[in-house]
Amino acid sequence: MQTEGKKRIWSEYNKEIADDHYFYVRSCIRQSFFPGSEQFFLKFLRDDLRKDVLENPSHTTCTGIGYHADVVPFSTIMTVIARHYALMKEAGYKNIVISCVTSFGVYTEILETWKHFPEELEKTRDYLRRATGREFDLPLNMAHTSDLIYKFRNEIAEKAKYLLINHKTGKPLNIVEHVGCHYAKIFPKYGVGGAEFPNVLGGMIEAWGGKVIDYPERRHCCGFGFRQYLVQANRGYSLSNTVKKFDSMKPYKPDMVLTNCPGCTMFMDKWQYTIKEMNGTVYGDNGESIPVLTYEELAGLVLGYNPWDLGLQYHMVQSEPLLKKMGIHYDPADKYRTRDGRQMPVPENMINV
Amino acid sequence: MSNFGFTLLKARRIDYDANDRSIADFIHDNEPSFRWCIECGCCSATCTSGNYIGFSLRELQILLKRGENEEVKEKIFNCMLCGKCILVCPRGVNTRNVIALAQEAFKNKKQHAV
Amino acid sequence: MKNKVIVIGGGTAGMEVAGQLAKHDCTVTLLERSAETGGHVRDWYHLFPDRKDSREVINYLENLIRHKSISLFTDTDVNDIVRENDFFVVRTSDGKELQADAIVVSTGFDLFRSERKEEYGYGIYDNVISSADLEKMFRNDEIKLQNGNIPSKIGMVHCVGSRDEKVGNVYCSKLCCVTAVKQAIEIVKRIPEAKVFCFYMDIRMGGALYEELYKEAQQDYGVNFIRGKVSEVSQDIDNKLITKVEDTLTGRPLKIGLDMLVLMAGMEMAESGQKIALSAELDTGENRFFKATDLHYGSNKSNKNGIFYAGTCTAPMNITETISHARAAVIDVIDYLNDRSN
Amino acid sequence: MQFDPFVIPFNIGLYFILIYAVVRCVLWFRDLSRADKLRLQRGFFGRPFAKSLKEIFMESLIHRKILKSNFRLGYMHMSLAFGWFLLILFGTIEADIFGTRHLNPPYKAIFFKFFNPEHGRNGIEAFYAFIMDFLLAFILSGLLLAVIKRFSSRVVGMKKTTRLKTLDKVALTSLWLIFPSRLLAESFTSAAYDTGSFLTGSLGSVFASFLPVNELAYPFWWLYSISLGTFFILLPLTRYMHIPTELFLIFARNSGIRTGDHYGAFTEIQTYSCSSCGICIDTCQLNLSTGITDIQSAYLLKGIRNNEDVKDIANNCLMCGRCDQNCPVGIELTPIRMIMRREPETKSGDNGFFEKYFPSHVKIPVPKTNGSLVYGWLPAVKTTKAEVLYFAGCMTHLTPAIKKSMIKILDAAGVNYNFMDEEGGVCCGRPLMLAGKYKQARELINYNSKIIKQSGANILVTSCPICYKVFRESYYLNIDVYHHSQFINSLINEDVLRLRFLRKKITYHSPCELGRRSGVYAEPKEVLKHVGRLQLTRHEDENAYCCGGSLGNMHISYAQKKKIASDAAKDLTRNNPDILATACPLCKKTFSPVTETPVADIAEIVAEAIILSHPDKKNYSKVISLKEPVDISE
Repeated sequence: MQTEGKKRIWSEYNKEIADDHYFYVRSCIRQSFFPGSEQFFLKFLRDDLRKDVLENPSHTTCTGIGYHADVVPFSTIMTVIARHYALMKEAGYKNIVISCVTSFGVYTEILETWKHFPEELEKTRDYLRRATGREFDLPLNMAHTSDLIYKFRNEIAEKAKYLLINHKTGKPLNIVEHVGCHYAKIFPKYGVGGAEFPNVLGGMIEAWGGKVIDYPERRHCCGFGFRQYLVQANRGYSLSNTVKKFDSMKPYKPDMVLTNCPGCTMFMDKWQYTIKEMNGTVYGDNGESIPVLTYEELAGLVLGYNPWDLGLQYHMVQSEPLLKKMGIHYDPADKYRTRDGRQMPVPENMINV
Repeated sequence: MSNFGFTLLKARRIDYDANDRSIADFIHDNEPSFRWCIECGCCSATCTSGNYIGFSLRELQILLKRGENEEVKEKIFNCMLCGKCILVCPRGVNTRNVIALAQEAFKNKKQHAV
Repeated sequence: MKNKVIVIGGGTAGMEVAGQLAKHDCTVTLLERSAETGGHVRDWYHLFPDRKDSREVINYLENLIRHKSISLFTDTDVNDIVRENDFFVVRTSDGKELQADAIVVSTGFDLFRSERKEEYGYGIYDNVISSADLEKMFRNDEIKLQNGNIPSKIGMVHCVGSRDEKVGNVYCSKLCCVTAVKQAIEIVKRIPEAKVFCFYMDIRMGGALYEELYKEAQQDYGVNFIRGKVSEVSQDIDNKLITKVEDTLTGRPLKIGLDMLVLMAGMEMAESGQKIALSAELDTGENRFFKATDLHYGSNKSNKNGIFYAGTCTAPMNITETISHARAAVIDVIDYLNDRSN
Repeated sequence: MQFDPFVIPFNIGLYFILIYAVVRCVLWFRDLSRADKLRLQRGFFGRPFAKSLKEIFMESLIHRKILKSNFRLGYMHMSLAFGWFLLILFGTIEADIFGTRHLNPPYKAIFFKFFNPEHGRNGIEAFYAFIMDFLLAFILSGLLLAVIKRFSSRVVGMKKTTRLKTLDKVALTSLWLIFPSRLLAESFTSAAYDTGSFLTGSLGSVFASFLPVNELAYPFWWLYSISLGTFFILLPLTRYMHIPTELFLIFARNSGIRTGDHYGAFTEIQTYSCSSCGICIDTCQLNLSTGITDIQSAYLLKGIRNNEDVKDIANNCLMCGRCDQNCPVGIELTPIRMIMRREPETKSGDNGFFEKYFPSHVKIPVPKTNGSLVYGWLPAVKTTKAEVLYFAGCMTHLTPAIKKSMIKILDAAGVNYNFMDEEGGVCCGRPLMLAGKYKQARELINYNSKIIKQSGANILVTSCPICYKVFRESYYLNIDVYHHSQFINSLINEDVLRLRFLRKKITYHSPCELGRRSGVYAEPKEVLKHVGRLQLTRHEDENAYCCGGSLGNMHISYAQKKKIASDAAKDLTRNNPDILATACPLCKKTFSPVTETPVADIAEIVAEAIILSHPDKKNYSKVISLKEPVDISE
């Protein structure tokens, strides 16, 4: 592997990421399944980096899952996105930051559509005007939240309390980076490092001391696939793709998987449980499953946040093996305890405990 | 093992390195013209059996070359060995022998398995 | 007084034009950008379809331009071409101002930079090389992987940078197919136990003895042909190149681990030619190659009277065609000069 | 009683071989089918017996067929077989007349000179001795040829001679030693007693001038006896087994026993009747055109005898039947090969030394269709009624000119016919049979049979000789099967088809499956004589060359087929005909690319010559009776 070649490619995909004043749109899956991630992201940006981030509670889903499942028409989704731009305009913001990769893909697709087919933009303005009476402007800068963490990765590294290094052996952790398909595969120019050798997560991992694993099915889909998953009978397709991916990474003995797409996090996390239940296969070393973390969670760990505040206990694959390797101190008793000290019910069927 | 109402599907893709190409090798060792095929499909177009059933030597020979033997092992016996394909092959492949050897190889394999 | 002609580009076409013009009583100035004449042929080991050593062609061309009426300037780039009354002035990078009655542009082609097909990982994976790299290995007589081992499974990817909208080249470079077959044979000749796989979209064997070479590769060298364009390449833990392609003839995706992957780089209009096109306002076609006035009977003529084309600056060509095209250019130049003096 | 210990080896050998031959014959007889046993019994007491005796005399002793095809080779075989036979015959008479008493044991005749050294001095005795010397000289001249053939086969006019195994070599050496040792023994004895005729007497005198002939005679009598004994004992293990077996074969064949598709005693008898003379190698086009010399029938039979795996040999053959035609022993080589292509039930393997005398062979059953069907996916049969059914055949669909011509001919003759495979039919089954796949073939035969039966036709016409052969022989149908050349001939004879003369020189290539394999030679030629000037070639009828495109051979390459085809085409077009006519779509396809001469099927030529709108055209209405097809075994 010649890193020089990769650097050359990364230099060709230099994405401009705004420095401040972000209009933030949430992800359906991320806020539901990994709520700590978005919590951390907002807190980190506002409190640690002192950035201005606005979140308008009246913003909605982007309807991307419905769109990709063929139940939401394109004109509808364009209008929904236009409304978010309108909310941004009304608040006086010009830089949009999107938490979900599916949404990010939808936003880029629509922006490109409007660029190549201006009549669609005009139509959408008309739809939005008629539906809500709102007007909107195109954003000045559009970024995925992982772009922001990538942008501030060195700041995080400077403040790091823990590095992605096995504190016992001193060796860097083997980390699989999985970039969501819709992040850059549709329009490589919108992704940090392009589509073939993206650097958005790899950059974080390397900045925080870890080692990126380049395995054969690195580019493969996590298995979500929208309609393959939504119909129960078709879930085998989704699962089989995940199996292919994990089979391919297994020989490298990864210590964790880092993803930037909430859907990928969910599927790579939960399907590991499903596969184990179905045929007993586990993909990590020592008979353990591989923890799958969002970049916010990982950044939080590196900065020394309490893993339970980051919501790691809400994953299917538990992160204790990773925490031990990184040498992070945690209190198992706190795991399912609320802020005010109440004991929450403990889930059954957790893996890696 | 748990049942979630769906199953793990076998990958459709051809795993070239994992596949067993011994049958193709056997055919080639005994009939060198097996390699000359350029997949024009003339044999399949003229085929007497292919007139009635989805029998395509073009397809079967390439599946053998890829080691996808399972797909071939039954279909290959649909041939009537009439020999029209030999006459139309632009590359002079001895198609009848290819089929006969493939049939022989599958039979031998079955016998060894038993 | 002898007519003066400037030939821009000292590759096969330029050398042939210069040599033939000198024979026809012209004073020729041959300008070459690099330190040596010979162009791409110099980087090639054997030529298809007869596996002739490229040095024979170079020797022929070098003998041809060893002529008292030819002055050769190497390391000389052309900055611009200006028409002044009846003659042309060519200004070069080293500040020369050369006058000529006619100009032949033979700036040739650039080999497609394989790193532009990112998904193949040229320059990233250790053992993804280009067809030109392989020719060098042949010349040095060592086909080796980066770790020094001898490869035993080698893939040849056809149409890298050709017939591909995604890199902006919709045309067929037409020589890569036969080059791939020639190289595949050469590999098996040197490494008899090697298995070679050609991944192709179409096999285009239009030249004399090309098809015969194709059959020879199948018959005598056991070269495998898989119809499908390689979609992506990745590396596994043992440094094998995991290559994904659809085997379109079985209608199934195929995965194969290879030791080495050779990218059959296509031909593109030379950057130096594009520069000249801009400065001299020469027309270029959709494929960025120089656009001749007529495809059938004016393939050497440019939109500027007195400026002519020779060789692969107009379209992909093999050596035979390049030399023929160059000779045809000479006739057009002589016609032009005669008409002018009458 | 005259006796000497040296006769013991001879006696052991002789009685061994006599008993062995009887036992073997009994075993073979036991293995014959009931019907064949009956045939043999009937044959033994009937005319076939006399016929067999004549054939044995003509073929086994005189070697008439070999003499006809190759005089020198024939002479070699004749001198050894007939000469030896006469020597024994005259020797026995000699011993009977001139010996001490009548009805002597055989050794007395064989070693007569030893026991009667004084014999032959004068008068009738001297004349008799002269005959005996003459016979010995006759044999020795043949032996000399045999020795030369072994080292240089060209001398006897053969391109190839068969290769030998070790036991054969030992037997051959003992055979070679028999007559020279007799010559020397007799010469020495003659010299000692001053007897002997022109050969033994003269040679004896010469030896006596410088050798102690008295002492030398006795060892050579020993050598003579040992040679004979060894030869007899080894005989069952060698190709010389053909000598006694052939007698049995001739009786069996003349009694009407045929190979069929059954592997049994008769096949085995034929296998052992082969003398490995090598004529099949010399007639084989694989040898002549492509230099393949290890798969011919002699090797096939040798392989069967040695219980070797002969699958590759059996399959590498054009099945043209040229060797059958030329085999001097008349072995049904191609039918045997057809059987050997089928799956054997038991595996071949090595027999031990003693097992070799009574070898166990592989069993090759006649396959039956039972259980699951291979072609069960074929659609249900649908046919329309017609008087005549026309079946073009798979190959004919690749030569649309033949198909079109046949339609034109049938229409012009007003035949009420149904085109059975107009939309492409099911293969006739013969290609599968040729590949040894009888069971699968039977399925296709059953399928096509249903169609034919349902059509209610009385006549089946086919354009393809491959189909013709299988329709006629392997379909159990109550229907007349014609090749189109036969049918056209009958149409012409019935005057329902009027043709004009094309004024073209035509040579006719007789397709193997139609000619040699089915015995149809005359009709195609008669048809051609109606429309053009038929030129004869150097290889007519049963000597015709194969085009090389045969479906019988799956092993040879396209290039080899092409070589055979172009050699055959060259021979056929020697006289520069205007048309090279054939009667088989496969032959046409095979010849077309290799010759400048236009190649056409008989049907095409006839179609071109048709005079349409014949004023008083009789519509073809009744079923034409053709003469019985020729019995191909003759």
